[in-house]
Amino acid sequence: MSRARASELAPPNAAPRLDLAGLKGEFPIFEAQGPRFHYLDNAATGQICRAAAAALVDFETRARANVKRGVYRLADEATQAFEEARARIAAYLGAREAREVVITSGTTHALNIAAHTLCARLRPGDEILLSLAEHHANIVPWQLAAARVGAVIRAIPLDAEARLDLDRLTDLVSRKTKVIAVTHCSNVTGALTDLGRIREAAQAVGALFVVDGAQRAPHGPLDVQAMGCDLYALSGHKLFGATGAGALWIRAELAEELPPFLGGGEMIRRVTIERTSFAPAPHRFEAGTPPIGPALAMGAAAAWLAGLDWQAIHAHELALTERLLAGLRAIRGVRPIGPEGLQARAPLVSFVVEGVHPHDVCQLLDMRGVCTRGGHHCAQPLHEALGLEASVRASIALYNEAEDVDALLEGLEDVVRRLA
Amino acid sequence: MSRARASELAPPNAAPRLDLAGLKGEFPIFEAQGPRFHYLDNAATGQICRAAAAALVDFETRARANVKRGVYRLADEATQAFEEARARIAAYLGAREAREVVITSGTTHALNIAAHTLCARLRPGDEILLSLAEHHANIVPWQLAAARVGAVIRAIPLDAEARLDLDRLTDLVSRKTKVIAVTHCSNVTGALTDLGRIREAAQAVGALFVVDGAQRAPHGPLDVQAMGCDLYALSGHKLFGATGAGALWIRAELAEELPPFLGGGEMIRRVTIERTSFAPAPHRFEAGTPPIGPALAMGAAAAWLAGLDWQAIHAHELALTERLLAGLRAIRGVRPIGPEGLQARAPLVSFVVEGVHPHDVCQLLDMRGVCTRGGHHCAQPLHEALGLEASVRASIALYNEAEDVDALLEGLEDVVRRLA
Amino acid sequence: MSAELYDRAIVETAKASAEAQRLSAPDVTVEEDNPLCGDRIALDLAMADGRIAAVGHRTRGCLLTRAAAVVLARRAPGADPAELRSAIASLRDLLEGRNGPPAWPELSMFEPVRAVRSRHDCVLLPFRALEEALDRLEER
Amino acid sequence: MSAELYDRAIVETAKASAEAQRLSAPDVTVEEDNPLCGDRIALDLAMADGRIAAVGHRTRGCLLTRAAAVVLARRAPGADPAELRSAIASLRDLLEGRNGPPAWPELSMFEPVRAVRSRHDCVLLPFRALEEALDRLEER
Ligand SMILES: Cc1ncc(COP(=O)(O)O)c(C=O)c1O
Ligand SMILES: Cc1ncc(COP(=O)(O)O)c(C=O)c1O
Repeated sequence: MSRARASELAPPNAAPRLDLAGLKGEFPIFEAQGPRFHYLDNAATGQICRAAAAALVDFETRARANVKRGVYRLADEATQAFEEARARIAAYLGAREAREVVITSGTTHALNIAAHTLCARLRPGDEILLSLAEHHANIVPWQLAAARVGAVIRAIPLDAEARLDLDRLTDLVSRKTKVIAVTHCSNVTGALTDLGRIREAAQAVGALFVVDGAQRAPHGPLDVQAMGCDLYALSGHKLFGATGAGALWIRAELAEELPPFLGGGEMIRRVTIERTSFAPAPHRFEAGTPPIGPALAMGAAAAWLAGLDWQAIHAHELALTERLLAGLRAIRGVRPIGPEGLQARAPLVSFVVEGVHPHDVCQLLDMRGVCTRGGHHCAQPLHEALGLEASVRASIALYNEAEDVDALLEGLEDVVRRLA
Repeated sequence: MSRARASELAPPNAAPRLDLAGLKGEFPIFEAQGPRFHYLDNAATGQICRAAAAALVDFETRARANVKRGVYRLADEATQAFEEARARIAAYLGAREAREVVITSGTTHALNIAAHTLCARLRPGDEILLSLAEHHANIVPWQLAAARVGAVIRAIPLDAEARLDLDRLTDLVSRKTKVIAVTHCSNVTGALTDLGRIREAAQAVGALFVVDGAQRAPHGPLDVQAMGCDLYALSGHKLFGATGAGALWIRAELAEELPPFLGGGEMIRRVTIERTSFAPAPHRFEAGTPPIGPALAMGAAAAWLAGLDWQAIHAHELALTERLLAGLRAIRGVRPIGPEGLQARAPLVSFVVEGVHPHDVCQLLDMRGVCTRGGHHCAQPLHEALGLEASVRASIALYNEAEDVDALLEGLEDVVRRLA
Repeated sequence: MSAELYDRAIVETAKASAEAQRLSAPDVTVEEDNPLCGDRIALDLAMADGRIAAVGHRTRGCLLTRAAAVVLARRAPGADPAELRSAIASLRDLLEGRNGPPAWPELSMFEPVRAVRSRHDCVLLPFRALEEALDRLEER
Repeated sequence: MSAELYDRAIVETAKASAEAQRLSAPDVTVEEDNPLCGDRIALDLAMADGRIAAVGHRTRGCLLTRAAAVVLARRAPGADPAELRSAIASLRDLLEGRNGPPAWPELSMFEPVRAVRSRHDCVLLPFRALEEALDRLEER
């Protein structure tokens, strides 16, 4: 039986003690959805934590005012809360200063800012280096921006485990390389990128280094300074905040030199019909009324997350991943893709079921309350590189339990029995 | 006394009966903030209505899943709810089809899409016609996009009442004019634009017609078809929804021809590192995870608003505006700007207090729980045209009462006494 | 509902899609994909005397898409464009829960899909291809 | 807090800004604006023997900005750059609620502003201009 085997692999003592029931109690959805709810689609969106929900509801229903300009008490408090949220995100990211954090509507918006503002400085023939493991959010904005300036996009290929093949960096990186933009964690394979090697390659040629942190951010506080990147993007809804907000960290020295992206209120210094001058960063990149409630939720989530025992959570997440991987391998016709082991991976596994379409797998799993995602996960180049059209993904968050994994595995056995 | 005079001007029978207490009860903030809370900053952000708050909280805390791709029940329901929100916005706008509505993060984002996608088709020397009454959100995106293609921006000047001087249209509109983008309602003067005349001018030369509806939308359902515009932008947070969402209506025939703006997930058909093809509208314009909760809130607000008695609300809002205008004129040193009367105006009045800085006015009004906004209101060209640097704005919504206006007027008398 | 969705009828019908053939000399060929999931059908029609003489297809997709393609390929031969258009409309009605029974009885197997909106497009994909093929024939 | 914010001291001090003059031969002139509200100061400094010999300014702004400019213009003459920098720091501390009394007693009138974060920049505007002026003098 797959379950038995998986639990042998994750002995109870491997992880520091984690109060899982308490942790799960911090996420209102589990009470609402009841016990037969096995949410394993965390890479698409995480569930909101109580701290974030409280910040959101409080602001939207009890204390709403627009930010940045009002002087009455409510507006002043809203502005302070918004700046506090910025500071909390900055702290979670290990940023030196709060003003390095731009509030966006999500990772996609953040990466569009990055692509647009960095490409504004490129010349025809300059190169942007991505990877085949990127989410479309870290491909399409670069294509659109590169096309405008005549820059060329290249991509780091994948190795046998579907990781970025960093041995190819020496061929791929040259003086022409002006930007390297890669994911910190693949949303399909869970592979974590060795950012240190890329930073070295970027620094050697003076390229700017952009990291898509959407999938890494929910797995513990970060240290952008140690990473040595120049921009870092993340989404609030994947970080157990609300939908509607995200952030882009831009190294302070760099931010001051970059042109704005969206135009509108709050990002200007002076506007005439002929000409506009722009406010300093981060405001320059925050046009219009920001997603205030969602930003406060993201800040509250980050602050709450920062106080957790990440050693224990990390062990817990990896134990579940091990259980999942072992269980998948034990089912005939099921094939996990991506890294084999637990080294340098987030708790996220995609797989194919021989002869069964991913959507049919997901639909049948849903019968058991198991929520997974089937499709290309907005990563068509990665799937193409693996010779696949689509896959099924199970992604784990801090609140998942062994029962969630087991429900998935039992469901898969049923799928194989019925359809394969 | 200003109050007495103002109430004479608004006889109790002028308006159809409106259950104001009931209406106010639909907005949770008033319970939270208590009686000494006179919120007159509705043009900056409206307060959330119960229907919107319920939709937001329900989704975020009890039923969250990402939209557009998942097949499990929760994801399917989220997608249905999101599409229902789109349909509700479409209905509020009088759009022919739900797919004409693009969900954005706000009016600013919507107008940036509009500017980018329309300017992609322009050639050097082509003209974009704005007006001096525009919010920066309807100026700066056009400047940025026009600069890329070498298009020229012109602006309709203001008449003596600070309305768009439409007699100048004949000089300003020519075969070179490819886009006319104007506000439906000035966020400084409350003046409503005569869209019919502009539509005629646009149609005569085949220009596309964009309307910034941010300030008009909160004052009752719309009919974009009758207006004859091609694109219409609005913000959910001003429409008594949540912060973080807005919408851009694009006429169906037009939407299919336009290039995308932001790149990312959900807006593509096929992505390779070399080349991407895009999904049909509205998805083409919706890159990444949308602000799902805020969009549901906006949809719920629109549906709730659509069921109200707008004849009664309109009369109520205008009676308050009349009371406000009369009261302001009765205070020495206070000068309202913009249209004199109630014709073609939204319930919004800006004014200056001779010799007193707007921020000082607002700060002193805050002592009495009166929330107003001081500054250029993101409309520097309008202020410049009026020879002002800044003004104080009081903006009324359906839930405001005579007491709110009176508290403002009493506070102003005090301001004048102390500082003028 | 997911349980019924994979009842024997759909599973068995879908399996038959493996044997589907393309036509060697079609009058019209349409390739249609589902932009949200990448599933794809190539549909061939051969005409004779204003009716469908033969249908060929290659379908890559989920069980629902494949079962729908198989039903279409079985039922279309012999029908004229008007009959086909009314079959398409009746399938749409079935998914939306409108009107009476579908034009072809086998389409009833898709009734459980009604509740799962995100899968409507799976069932409709072959029929969208058919619609496009009929449009092209008409344009000639 | 708003009430105290407009106590007599601030109002009276601000009024004096109307009489402010620009210098005819400054050693340095800085124009600084508050991007969020458009308020603006033009600040002139004349130096003698490493100390401020005279201060001129034209300030367009709210009462807080104008009162701050007046205090600065009264207190700066005779001070050396180090004293001025510590006055600026003490004003920042006062607004943040840190440390002891401010370097210049008059700065205490801005204590009620502490609670209204959005107005800190109003008080600081003339001092940011001063800081910039000192930076420029040093760069020479
Ligand atoms: C006329 C007008 N247009 C555009 C906007 C921008 O709206 P948002 O800040 O919600 O993007 C506003 C809001 O202040 C406005 O009043
Ligand atoms: C690696 C990665 N990058 C970017 C994104 C886009 O995030 P969002 O949809 O929140 O903008 C995602 C989310 O799916 C992701 O997994």
